[in-house]
Amino acid sequence: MPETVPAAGLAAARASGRPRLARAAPLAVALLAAMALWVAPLVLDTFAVNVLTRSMIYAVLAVTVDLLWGFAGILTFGQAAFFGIGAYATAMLLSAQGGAPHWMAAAAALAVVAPLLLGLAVGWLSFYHRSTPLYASVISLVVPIVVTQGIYSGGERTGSSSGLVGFDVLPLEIEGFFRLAAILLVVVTLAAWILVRSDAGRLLVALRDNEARCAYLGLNPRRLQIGLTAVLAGVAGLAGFVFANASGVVAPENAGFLFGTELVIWVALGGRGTLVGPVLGTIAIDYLAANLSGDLPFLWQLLLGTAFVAIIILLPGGLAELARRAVSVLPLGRRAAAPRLAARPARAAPRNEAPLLSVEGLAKSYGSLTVLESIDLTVRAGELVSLVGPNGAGKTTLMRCLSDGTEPFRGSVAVAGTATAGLTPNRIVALGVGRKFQVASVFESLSVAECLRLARAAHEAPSPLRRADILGLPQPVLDILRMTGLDALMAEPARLLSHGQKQALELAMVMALEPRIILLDEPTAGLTKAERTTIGTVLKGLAADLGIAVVLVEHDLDFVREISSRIVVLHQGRLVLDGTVEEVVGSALVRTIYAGGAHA
Amino acid sequence: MSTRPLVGALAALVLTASPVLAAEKPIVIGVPVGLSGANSVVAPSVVQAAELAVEEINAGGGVLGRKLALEVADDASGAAGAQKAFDALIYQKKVDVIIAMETSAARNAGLPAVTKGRVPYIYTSFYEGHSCNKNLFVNGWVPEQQVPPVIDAFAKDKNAKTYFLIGSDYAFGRGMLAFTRAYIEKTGAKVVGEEYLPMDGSDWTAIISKLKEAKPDALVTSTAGGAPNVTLTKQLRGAGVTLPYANLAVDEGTAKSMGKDADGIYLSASYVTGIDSPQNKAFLAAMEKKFGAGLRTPNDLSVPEYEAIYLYKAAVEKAGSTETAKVLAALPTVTATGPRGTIGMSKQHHAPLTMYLGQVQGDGSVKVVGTFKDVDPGEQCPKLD
Amino acid sequence: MPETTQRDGTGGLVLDGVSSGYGAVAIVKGVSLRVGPGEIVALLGKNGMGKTTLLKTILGLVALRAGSIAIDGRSVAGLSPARLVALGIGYAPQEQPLFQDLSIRDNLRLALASDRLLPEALDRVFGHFPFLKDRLAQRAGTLSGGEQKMLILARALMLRPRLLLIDEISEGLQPSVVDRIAAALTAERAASGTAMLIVEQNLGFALKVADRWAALKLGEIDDEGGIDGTARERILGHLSV
Amino acid sequence: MLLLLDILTTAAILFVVAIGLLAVFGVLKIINFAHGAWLTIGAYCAVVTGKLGLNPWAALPIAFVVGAALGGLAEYVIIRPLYRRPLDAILATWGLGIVVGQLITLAFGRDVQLTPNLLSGTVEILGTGYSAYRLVALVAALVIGAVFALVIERTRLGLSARAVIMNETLARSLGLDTARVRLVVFMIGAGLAALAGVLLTPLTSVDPTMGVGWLIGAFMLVMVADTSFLALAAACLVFGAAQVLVSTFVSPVLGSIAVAVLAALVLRISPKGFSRA
Repeated sequence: MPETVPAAGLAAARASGRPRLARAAPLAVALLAAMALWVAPLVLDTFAVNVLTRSMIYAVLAVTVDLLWGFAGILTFGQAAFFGIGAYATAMLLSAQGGAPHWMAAAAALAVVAPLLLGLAVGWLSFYHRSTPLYASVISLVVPIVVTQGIYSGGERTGSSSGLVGFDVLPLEIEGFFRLAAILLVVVTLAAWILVRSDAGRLLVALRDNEARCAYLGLNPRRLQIGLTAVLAGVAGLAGFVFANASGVVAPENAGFLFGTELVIWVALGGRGTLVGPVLGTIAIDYLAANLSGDLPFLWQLLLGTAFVAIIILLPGGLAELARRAVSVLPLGRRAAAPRLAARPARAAPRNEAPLLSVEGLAKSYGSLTVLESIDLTVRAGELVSLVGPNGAGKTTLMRCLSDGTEPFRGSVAVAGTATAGLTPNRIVALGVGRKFQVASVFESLSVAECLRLARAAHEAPSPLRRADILGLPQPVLDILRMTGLDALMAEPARLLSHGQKQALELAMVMALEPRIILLDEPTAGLTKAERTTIGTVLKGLAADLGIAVVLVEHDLDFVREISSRIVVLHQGRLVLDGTVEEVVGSALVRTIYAGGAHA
Repeated sequence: MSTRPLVGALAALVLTASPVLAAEKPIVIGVPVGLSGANSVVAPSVVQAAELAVEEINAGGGVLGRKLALEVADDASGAAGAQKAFDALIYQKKVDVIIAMETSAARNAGLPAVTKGRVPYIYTSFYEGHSCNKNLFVNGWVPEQQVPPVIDAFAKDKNAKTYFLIGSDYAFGRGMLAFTRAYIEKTGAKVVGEEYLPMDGSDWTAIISKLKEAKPDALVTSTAGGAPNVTLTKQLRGAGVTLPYANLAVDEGTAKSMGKDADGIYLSASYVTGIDSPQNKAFLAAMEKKFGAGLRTPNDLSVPEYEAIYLYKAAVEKAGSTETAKVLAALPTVTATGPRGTIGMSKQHHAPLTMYLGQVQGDGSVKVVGTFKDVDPGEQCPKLD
Repeated sequence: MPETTQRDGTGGLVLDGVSSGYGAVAIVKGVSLRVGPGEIVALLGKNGMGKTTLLKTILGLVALRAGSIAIDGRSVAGLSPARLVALGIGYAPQEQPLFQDLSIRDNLRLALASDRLLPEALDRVFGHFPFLKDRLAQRAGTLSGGEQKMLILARALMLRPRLLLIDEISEGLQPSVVDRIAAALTAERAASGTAMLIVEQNLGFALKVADRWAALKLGEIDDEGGIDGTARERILGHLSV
Repeated sequence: MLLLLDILTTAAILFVVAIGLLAVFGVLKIINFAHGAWLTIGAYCAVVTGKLGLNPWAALPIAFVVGAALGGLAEYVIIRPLYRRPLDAILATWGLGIVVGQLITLAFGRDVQLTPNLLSGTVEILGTGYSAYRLVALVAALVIGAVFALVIERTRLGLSARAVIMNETLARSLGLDTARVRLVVFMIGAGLAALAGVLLTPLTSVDPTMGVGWLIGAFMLVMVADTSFLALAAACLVFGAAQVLVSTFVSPVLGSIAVAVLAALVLRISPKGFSRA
């Protein structure tokens, strides 16, 4: 049974009133939207029904672009290609086989599976350890170009430039297709909405904010990004299936790069990262285009282009941002309540005397510049080892080599007997290593509670459907939160925390991983005296009570002296001293190094 | 769904109850064209031709006592734009007929709307052929009509035995050259190379080098209209290619924008401005008079638009109504006489046409070097007859 | 001699309550400090105490959050680094201080706004560091650690600054090189009356060149004084483990 | 031999088209998706030059000046605010490209424009006539490359630009006005794009959308070259060769997407220097 922590009682009490209502809100809105759209064909004229049918299908794509770009930070031009593949798969299969129900079902399945598989391949190509967001965008540019070329070269099968027409479609009237598109849009938007509001959905934002932190929380950013790309490719394909049926024709431009950029433009104008903005933006712009572009074809493009540039520069949040600003004047923007904190029983860490971390002959150089040379170091459970040394001694580089096995280095690093060479950070985290960075690395857009929940994601998979109202954390984490006062700030966005609070939050996140070793890079930099004392107490407690091995890089030698069980001195890439606090403090060598005289 | 019968009933009521009012309501012709995008170069000339036809017919008393009215819409030269344009014309402007020159993609994209909305559609562009729909009629040429005059002329005048074919990789390019190859091989000559570049490709280097290596007797190209055509021709001339050269995609206007690069190119068309007939001269004079300095040179895409409106007039008059079923029944049986001669869409919804073999002159004008009477479009849509 | 050499409290560099930092982090907190014309002040303190940030704040690389900065009586808060350098501030940074792939000559050239003054300025710095003369075409990255430090200083001296900001120039150097650098600084001061603020952890070097010292701890001036008999022990207290 | 010439001249044309983009990317670390629009602007400068009856070659300096001036305006209004948002800069410059394209359309119409001939005819090489203009393009690439290298290596501006590329913080702390360097480099990049537009006129049709087709290829080349001018030359040779060889021996259709696909794969295997964006 999770035990409720008294300190969290206040937040819990504040939270209890709203959540049920809040959780029902998306469903209610969706239901209303669905009902409104169901009766809409009765009042709209045929032209509007027809145009809006397509606009709504495009809006489905806008939702997928928004999830990728607005939430996960992956600027993509490639959704058009997946859409096109879905539409062509449908059209080609139905052209060849006719529209019997089982072939229709097969077409729908194919329209999802084919883009999904391509999405996997594209994801694999786009995301790898140390890939950049720009590279993913580059790939997303190439995909539609290649797909379109494939369609042009497909001859009779794809209809080349003329597209395919005259295949059997679902036996629906214009109004029926309108409703089908409406249902698809409502369902996809609702699902996206539920996802982004759920605990798992915060992962997307976390990926955008700080991919490295995700990896150092033991999550595999690459797998998440590939998975997201593939699933949303499938959704785009499904939209393609509906499009092919509703319009009865597919053309190469449906899969093209220009359409891909148009989607991005719609999402940007509507307001990225808001879901509703892109949906309404897409429908509004596409509908307007249908009405206006015939009368002023070039002017329309000119206006759209100008508006797009202006929005990107002046209003990156799009029109939704404007709306939000207007609404925020009203007292509506209440922040979501924070979950109740609960203690999770800590995993019993077997204490033994075998070294948790052993480094042998570690050396690293950048070109001809040697940064680290023949470092030997052993750290056992319960030890608190401080790495000191002047700037440029190689301390941070050493930390990096310890926590990322893909760093090119010579020598060996083993965590609890497992060599880490070649392992990506998330796999080293799985071995029980937690790393805290020099500059507090948290998820700026997320709340404190959300940051902590993601830190637990490797232990307890977050729900993709809902927000849990209990946040279970190991006792040491709760202690850190209480000591630093973060427990009263659970609903606060991390970006609003003070520097010291961010440092504490990051430490709490690292501890939530239940690591056996923690690596801390200057945990006290920029903290106040009181904050330093708190962090020092916490660290000492972790080492003494829980047997966690702590390795920290630190400049504040007072602090080091106070908390360390051992001090290791690095100078010009070499380990020059490894001893007790007394030995190091009394060392003449260290005195010279710090007074600037020593030479390697 | 439940509203349509009601609207239909109301419409019927209005029609029967007030015949006078109905008679005054104009017959609306929808013209979806590429005002923007690739076709925007020719679109204005198409619209002008349509405007002249409507003006002339209205001046002569209209059709069945009703005036004609035009509704022009931009199809952005592509499928997505065409869907919007057709929807707007059929459902919003309630047009009685669609008469337009469009890209193949736009035509195909419009067909479902035409079928669902039950309006006749006269397609006035030349194209790669074999587009069949009971609502669709075509009065432009197809490969079967355009290609033989050129190949026959090359075989006869240039003694060409080997050919090299270059095209843009799209339906028209591939369709034209597939037929060309078959026709060449049927005449006993040989195709020594057939190469394609994507529609938006701009570097023909490798293909031109292959062409020079193959040393054919003649060259036939069929690119996308406008830009790719100009690009290819510029690069061909730059590389010093002086073979007998037939360009299946060039029109007089494009030839002009190529400057002296176009000199000597052969083209085959159902219309060139130089046709020596009273109808053509009257047409050109009327265009000149109506549009003056703003006149876009009439061409093989705009003249069929002009004639198609007369064909529609004839069909409506024969059917005695604008009702779609009756008009569709009448369309294959009527003819109209225009700048290209007397034309009817009597063969599987397509039209036998008189084709002209032209050669571009140094000043950009086209000289007619051969005339081929009533060339048959061949088997386009056997199921429709 | 520079125009404003009165030691009446308005010349040189005057910091009053200077605060700055990055993002949410305050690094420098209310520092007041004066470096008179022709004066050399050593700023000491352990790593992470805000010394470098203070220099960057003076140079406009880090935004001033509170307080004022005046040079020769003129407030320079909010000026861009380009303007400040044009006013005669030379800077010898500690982190990534050289364009490793550029030649020595190009590194030196970049200190001047125009090549017109290059020959004269080169001659001047060759006076301090003659070894540079024959190696102008060499890539800066190929110099030894000590030579690189001398190049950094030479570059800062190129525009004959009236105020020189130097960040840990003696770090990791052999005593002989430290001496050469110290000699260059004092010679420049004697020749041009340059005011200098030198950030240091090398006590011997600081004592040798500076007139006064100040110790920075957690972004605040913790202690300051003149170079006298007690200086050594007091400073060591701020530097050691 | 013919093949070799094709490869060299193709690489030369790619180089001419991409060099302006590289300059901007190197110094501003921003990808200018309006590059294609500036090619178009340059080509229309040639059109106007022709209409004014000037010597066709006069279009080169005119285009450079017009392109640079408009580039300066664009940098000031659009690029500068987005300097710290590189992905948004891609989008904004793409939008700018749309706007420029539409403005050109409104001014000149959508038609293909007739441009004066810079040079026609062929040169006899090993028994076959080879396009004289392609050889001119090769020379132009060499000249532009040489001038570019000279500016980069020998001038004050080049030194400043290199300093900003290598270490912008240090450049700033030495008193370099980095904002001005960025502005000037963007103007030069835009000017070079316009210049390339003129040089393309004998090879391609001149119409409002002509630049788009060249953009992606140039973009991919610059991605591969990162910020190095020599790497760009090498990339143009390698991918130009790939394009010609695939077009010649496999299919021109595949050849036309060879640059984009191969560049993407190369980047996947070796993303060297790519991280800076």
